[in-house]
Amino acid sequence: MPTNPWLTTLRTAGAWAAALLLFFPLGWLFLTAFKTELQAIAVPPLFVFEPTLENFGEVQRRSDYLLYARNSLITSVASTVIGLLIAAPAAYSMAFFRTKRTRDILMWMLSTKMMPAVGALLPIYVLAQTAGLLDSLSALTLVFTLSNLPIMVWMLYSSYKDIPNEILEAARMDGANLWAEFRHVVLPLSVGGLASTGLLCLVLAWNESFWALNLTSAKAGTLATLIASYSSPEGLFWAKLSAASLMAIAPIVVFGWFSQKQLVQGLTFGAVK
Amino acid sequence: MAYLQLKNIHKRFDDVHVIRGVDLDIRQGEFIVFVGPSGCGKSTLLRLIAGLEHITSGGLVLDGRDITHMPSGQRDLAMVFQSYALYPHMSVYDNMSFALRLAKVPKDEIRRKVEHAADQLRLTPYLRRTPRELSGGQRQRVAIGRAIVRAPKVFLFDEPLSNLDAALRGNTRVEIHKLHVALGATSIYVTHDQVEAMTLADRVVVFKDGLIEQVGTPLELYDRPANRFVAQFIGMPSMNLVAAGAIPAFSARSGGRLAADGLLGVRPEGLRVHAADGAGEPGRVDLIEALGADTLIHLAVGGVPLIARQNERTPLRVGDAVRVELDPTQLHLFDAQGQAIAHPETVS
Amino acid sequence: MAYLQLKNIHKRFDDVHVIRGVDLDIRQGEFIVFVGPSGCGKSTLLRLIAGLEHITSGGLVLDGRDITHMPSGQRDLAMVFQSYALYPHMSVYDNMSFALRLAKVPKDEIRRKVEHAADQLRLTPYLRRTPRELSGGQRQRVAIGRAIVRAPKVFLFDEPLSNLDAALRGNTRVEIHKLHVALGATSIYVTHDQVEAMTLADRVVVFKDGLIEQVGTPLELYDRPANRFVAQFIGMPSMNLVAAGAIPAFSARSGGRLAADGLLGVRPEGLRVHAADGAGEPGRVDLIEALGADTLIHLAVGGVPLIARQNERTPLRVGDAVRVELDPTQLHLFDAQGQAIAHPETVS
Amino acid sequence: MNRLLPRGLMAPAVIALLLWMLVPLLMTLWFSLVNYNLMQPGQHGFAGLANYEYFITDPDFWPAVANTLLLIGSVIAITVVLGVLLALLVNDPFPGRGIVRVLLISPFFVMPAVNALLWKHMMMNPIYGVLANVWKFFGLTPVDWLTDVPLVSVIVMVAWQWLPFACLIFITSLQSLDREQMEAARMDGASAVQRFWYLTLPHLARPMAVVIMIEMIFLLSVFAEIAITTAGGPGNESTNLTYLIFKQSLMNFDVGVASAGALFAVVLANIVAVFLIRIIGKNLD
Amino acid sequence: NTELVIATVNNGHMIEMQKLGKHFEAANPGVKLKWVTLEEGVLRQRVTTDIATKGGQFDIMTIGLYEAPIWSKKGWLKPIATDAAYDVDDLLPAIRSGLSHEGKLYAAPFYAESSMLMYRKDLADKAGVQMPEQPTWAQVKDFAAKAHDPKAGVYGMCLRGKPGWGDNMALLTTMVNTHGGQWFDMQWKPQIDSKPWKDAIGFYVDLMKQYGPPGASANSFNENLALFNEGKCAMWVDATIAASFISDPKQSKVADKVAFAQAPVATTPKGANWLWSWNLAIPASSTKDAAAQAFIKWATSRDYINLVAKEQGWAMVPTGTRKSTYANPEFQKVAKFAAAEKKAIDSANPNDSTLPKSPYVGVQYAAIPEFQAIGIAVGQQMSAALSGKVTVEQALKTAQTMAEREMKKAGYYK
Ligand SMILES: Nc1ncnc2c1ncn2[C@@H]1O[C@H](COP(=O)(O)OP(=O)(O)OP(=O)(O)O)[C@@H](O)[C@H]1O
Ligand SMILES: Nc1ncnc2c1ncn2[C@@H]1O[C@H](COP(=O)(O)OP(=O)(O)OP(=O)(O)O)[C@@H](O)[C@H]1O
Ligand SMILES: [Mg+2]
Ligand SMILES: [Mg+2]
Repeated sequence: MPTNPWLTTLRTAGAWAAALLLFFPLGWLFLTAFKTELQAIAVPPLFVFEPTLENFGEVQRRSDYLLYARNSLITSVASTVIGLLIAAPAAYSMAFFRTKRTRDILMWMLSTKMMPAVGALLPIYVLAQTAGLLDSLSALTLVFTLSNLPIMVWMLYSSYKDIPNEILEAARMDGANLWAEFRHVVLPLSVGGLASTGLLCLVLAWNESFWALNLTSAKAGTLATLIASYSSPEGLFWAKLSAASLMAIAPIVVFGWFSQKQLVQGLTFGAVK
Repeated sequence: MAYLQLKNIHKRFDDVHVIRGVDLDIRQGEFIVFVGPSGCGKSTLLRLIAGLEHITSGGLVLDGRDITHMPSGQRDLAMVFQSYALYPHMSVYDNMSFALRLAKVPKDEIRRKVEHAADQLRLTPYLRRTPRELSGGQRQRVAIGRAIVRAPKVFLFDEPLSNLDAALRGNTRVEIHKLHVALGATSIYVTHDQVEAMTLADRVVVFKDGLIEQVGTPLELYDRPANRFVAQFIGMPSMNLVAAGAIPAFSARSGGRLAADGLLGVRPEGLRVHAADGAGEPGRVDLIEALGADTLIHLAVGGVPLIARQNERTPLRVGDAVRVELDPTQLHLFDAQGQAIAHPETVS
Repeated sequence: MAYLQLKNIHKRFDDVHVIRGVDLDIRQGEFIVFVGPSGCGKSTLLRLIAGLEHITSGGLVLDGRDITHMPSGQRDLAMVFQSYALYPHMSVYDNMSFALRLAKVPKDEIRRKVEHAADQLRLTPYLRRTPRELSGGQRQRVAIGRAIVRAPKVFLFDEPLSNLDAALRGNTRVEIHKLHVALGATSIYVTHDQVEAMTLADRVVVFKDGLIEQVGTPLELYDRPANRFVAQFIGMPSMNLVAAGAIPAFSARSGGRLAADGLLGVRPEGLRVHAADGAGEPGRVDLIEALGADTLIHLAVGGVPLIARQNERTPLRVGDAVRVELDPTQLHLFDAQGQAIAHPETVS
Repeated sequence: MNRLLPRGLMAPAVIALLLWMLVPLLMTLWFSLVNYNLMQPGQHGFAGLANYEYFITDPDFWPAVANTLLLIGSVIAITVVLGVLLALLVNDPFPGRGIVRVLLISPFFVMPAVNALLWKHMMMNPIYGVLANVWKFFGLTPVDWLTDVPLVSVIVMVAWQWLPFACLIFITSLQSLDREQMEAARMDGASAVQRFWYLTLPHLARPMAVVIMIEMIFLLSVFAEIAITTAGGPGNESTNLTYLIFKQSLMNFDVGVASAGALFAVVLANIVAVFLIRIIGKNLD
Repeated sequence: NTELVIATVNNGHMIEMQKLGKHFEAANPGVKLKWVTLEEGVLRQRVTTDIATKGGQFDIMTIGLYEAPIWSKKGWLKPIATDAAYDVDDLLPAIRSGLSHEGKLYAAPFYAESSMLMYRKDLADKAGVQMPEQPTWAQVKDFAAKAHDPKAGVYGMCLRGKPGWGDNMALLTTMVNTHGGQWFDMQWKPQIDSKPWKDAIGFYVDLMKQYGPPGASANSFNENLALFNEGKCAMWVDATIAASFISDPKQSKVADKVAFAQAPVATTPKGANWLWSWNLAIPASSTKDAAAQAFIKWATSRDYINLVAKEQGWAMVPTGTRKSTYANPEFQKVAKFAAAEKKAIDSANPNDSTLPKSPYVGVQYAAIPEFQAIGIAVGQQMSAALSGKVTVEQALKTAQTMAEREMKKAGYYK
């Protein structure tokens, strides 16, 4: 397409400006994490300063970062994997054995996400307590799985819809049973959808804070709960908070950067073809 | 004896009656072509045979076994889909060997069979590629190869060439023909394409609205169409049909056997076009299509549009007045219901 | 005088030289068809004319105006795309009127023009539908309709029929022809299809590798191909080409004008096949394709594969020994470089 | 094909979600009908509809409903409009497009709590916040964001987080925009703006529906951003339904009233859902 | 092997305790400490949910002076078994009585605080103001007017504005108290629309609008601390604990320029300064009573204070709990706010903090379960008034209605 070079330059500048603007708060968080508390609240704000690692040291001294990180990792990965295991067959069934109710079921599943978590806290808390699952990774994993399940089913459903029916029929004629059909045809063909679904759910689980705060105490806390102990009501804490926040989000942000291509390709929710 | 038997097959989708009672006996090694207008149920019937849809009523017998309710994987049929339906994530080799692997055929044997088929189809250099790295024609051959390696009892083809461009289509058609001759496998082939039907088929089945109109060899259908529908459906350009009396001079050639409400049919090559001072009925040239080897002349004779075909170039121009003569040995006659009552004698 | 002039047009994509100097004069009202093998630059040239790509060097003059650097919206051309490129969310009416609405044509006039075009194309019942509710042939007509209403100076078609099935293609081709006759609009038409090229074109331009090989009327190209490439490219099945000396009896018919490293060409209808005890060279039947009105006989003569075409049925069977005779009035001769040195005399 | 099979495959997900929804729902229903304050255990008298009455007559109730809708509406509007513009901006290749894309989507990976703390302390603080200093740099009086325009502040934070999501989906969708359609429009004489208006926008209608739906689900339960920054205030200016329920249940420890509120939210959500099914349901096939 | 799960607030003193926990572990082999450190609001919500549902997630909870009497009355806490070595009598009496129920101690104070006035000596000198030991609010306003200089980045008065019963309402209640007001009369009728409230809140809003920093309605302890440390406040009335931060040169730009006075008074000195303590308690459901008792005694003992002093210096010890701390000369030497703090704490009496007689316990709160809801609701109205969204009258009227609604619902009257 013929384009005006001026326009291209303008567009490039605009895109970079927008990106930097949107990224600025995060970048600022990054800078603040390396300041002292006094520098953090300096007026006017400091862009150039002598970076210190003291805040990170303090975070590590105060709380067992690795424990929280491990819990975050376990719960988000486990909930994603389990979720995919439950969601994949359901999505498969909806995509390839359509009935009149398929659409209603899908919408119903989504609507289960609309109940405010706060409203369900007490029932879930009491249930978890009865089951002896308070402060356990399993309870947290279960809750993450269930709350992400509707999104997973929906995304997988739409990625399965992209697989031409004829390919499945060909496999059936080749003598494939249900498992072989799923294993050898559906699964490899929906890898992209599976990956982006997994990525999104990983991010959502990693960033979940309400359940993580309320269902855990000493053992199963995730990085989201770590943050809750850094906005101190007494004393200056901006730099320490930034350091803790940075440590809490760094893994998932970096992971997100690397997987953004995958996300761009997969995050279509069946709307874009 | 029939190898594959279709016994009074019916298919309904909810309230639509798509296949309305089809009986057909297919002999072993036969190449059967299904033709018919779009939506007449060709694909549906093929899918019923394949076991991809439930048969509403009726029966299917293959090689003496009743397969009416057997899952398609066990029927021992192979299908070549219009879109090829290759497994996009597998190499050509894996595509071709998939069914054998599922059937737990020993590795050596798989290799032998696949390589043999690849050889036959000139696919050997591409065995490691995935379908997206192949051209349309090559993909098409892989789809056929996938069917061949299984050595199924019957091959099913659903418009396998319709996604290819004209030139490739011609070549692949010839290849399919040669392959059929080489393998001698029973085949059912659905197509829209006249030339494919004429050149590939041992017998052609003409469908209309979920019912069989006529079954016969290509030239039987060409020369002795059972009714008006088949007459117009087979042959390109279509047979000219003239209502009795519309061109009295033509009707007169029927030897009095044409009813007053009957139809007279003549293929384009049965018409001769002469200059305005020649013999025949006066007419006018509407359009000339010179194809090189032959020429199609679109005419209007007494208001009736006709197409004549001749093997020479024509000096005529659009709008020229001409005379059109009928070859009396090429006449088809139909009654008021469209059933054929007479055909020309033809060398065959 | 030329209405649309292409002056030494070049196009490079980065380092690929796709169009390598094309000169062409098109008269007003002419129907020009571009043919050539895939990737030879037909679409690119069309897009250059349309203004969808920048011309690397050279000039375009339309109706006396230099349009080389004019944005495509102002060139007053209309294009029919292979994929139709209809606006999926607009009704047929809105699709057809889009350009006029942009040009702020009064509502009444838009309505009149669209309804007139819809009438011509038999689209009136579908004006309220969106493209997805139409069949392939109807979409195709909408794409043409969208071009017609604008009454542009030149129509550009890029393989407009290639997404249609064979039968529909035949009909639509005739319609396009009639439309061209009715409107008399200058048109450039890209196609892969022989029949389209032969029947639609006033002149055919044959491309190869970004260069024009030959320009001429369809029958000129058929009868007097300038070189071996055009000879084989035009005509279906292709012209038989036999190296000098491969079948000595044939070479002998050239009257001594065939060089030792030249080629002898004969179209399938220039070969006569006789029973084994007739005249001509001995050969063997490889394949017979009976198309009803005519028959293609694939032969091997002294190891050289040939295709003969005849207008009668044949009693021959595959494998039969035959004799093949050459019609000496139908000979084409090419030199070692593939340039034509002699053509048959043909009535035209 | 066996008819039980599809149901069998669907069963685990359906049953799990059914339990996940029904058990808390029934318990919530029960709680909403009794007097239940965590600070007064053991006093579970039947309350009838008193809890509902109490929740709905809470002076914060209608403002909370209004704020909820306002929050959802404006965040969606902002993310959709800016998302489309940004997606258009990065759609064609330019130097550094990969990096720009990475920068653009980063906010999406940030935890809501960090998002709130970051904006509250480092961006919006009227004295040492970055924005205040930008204002001062231009000689303006710094805006006291969280006090003067609390809801707007929350909207900014939430929109900052969700903009990348919208952007991602639009980028994906633009890639599938048919090139020939664009060219046809160019030949029809459409300017860039006209092409955007008549072709690109309609093409984006479906992804927009998706963005709206997903965001609606998540925005309905925006919580951390409010709890951490404005605590719903000043007054009730930034209290949304979720925060109101939170106040009832976890700050007042009145489970009965909170349950009534939660059920009300479920009703509201389902009204929204029905509306959503209308606009997006047909896009699911 | 016993694991003690301790829920605690993320204050400096508690974080220090967390670090020093290894000493306890060393002295008590077989006991492991697990810390759950949370921000104040979240902590309160977590421990309340847990103790009310008998969740049993925590063996030791950090609770406030507000919760202690309510919870011990309900039997949710185990009494602290003190021994001679612990020396209960060393605890400051105001604190001890607040934590006891029927003569038994139900929570051990870890550190306590009152409120006082902190101001910039240099600015006072410049303005020629001599701050009395216990100024009146009118005097304070006077000084604020003189020191207020926004162009130079100095604001006359920093006060809490962020809504919350532990945030703005803590300060405002003391202001109301000293204006002669109260939360409830003896019939439990809310008094928020009474004259003392109008006087106090009107004064507060007026003062802050004229001489407060921008964004005051979102400020609480921390925000004000940051402002003060940056040198942006001439005065600040807040928790005594702040004194140690603002006089720490590592944190504060004005460490050497601060001075302290008692919280300002108006019509009565009663209830003019608050009393708060963070305490350790054992939920009734705990199964690890012995270890928990041992830990609490260790953490709130005199020895612990000495341990902190040894490790961090006397300036860093948790204060407000023991007479012995204030008696310590070393402490007196480093803590120039010590005297003021002790005086403030001693003068606060949760059982008698209002001019008219009140049915409730608590200086800056009323120790009844309904108070949280009321405090939050009223706090919101006050912040709205401060930000100018509503008038003081309107805010008080709405607050009164909401409080009545809550009390009615709780069944105090029909
Ligand atoms: N799954 C289905 N549900 C309902 N109707 C169907 C279904 N599949 C096919 N049909 C209908 O059955 C009829 C026959 O369809 P079929 O595909 O067999 O036609 P066809 O002869 O193959 O046509 P074409 O030449 O266009 O491929 C059509 O009217 C079609 O609409
Ligand atoms: N945008 C482009 N960038 C680089 N090369 C291009 C581009 N467009 C076309 N080409 C190259 O230019 C050559 C001519 O392409 P073009 O599409 O014009 O061929 P064509 O004759 O239309 O072929 P077909 O019959 O397959 O449509 C091809 O080799 C193609 O790869
Ligand atoms: Mg079909
Ligand atoms: Mg092309």
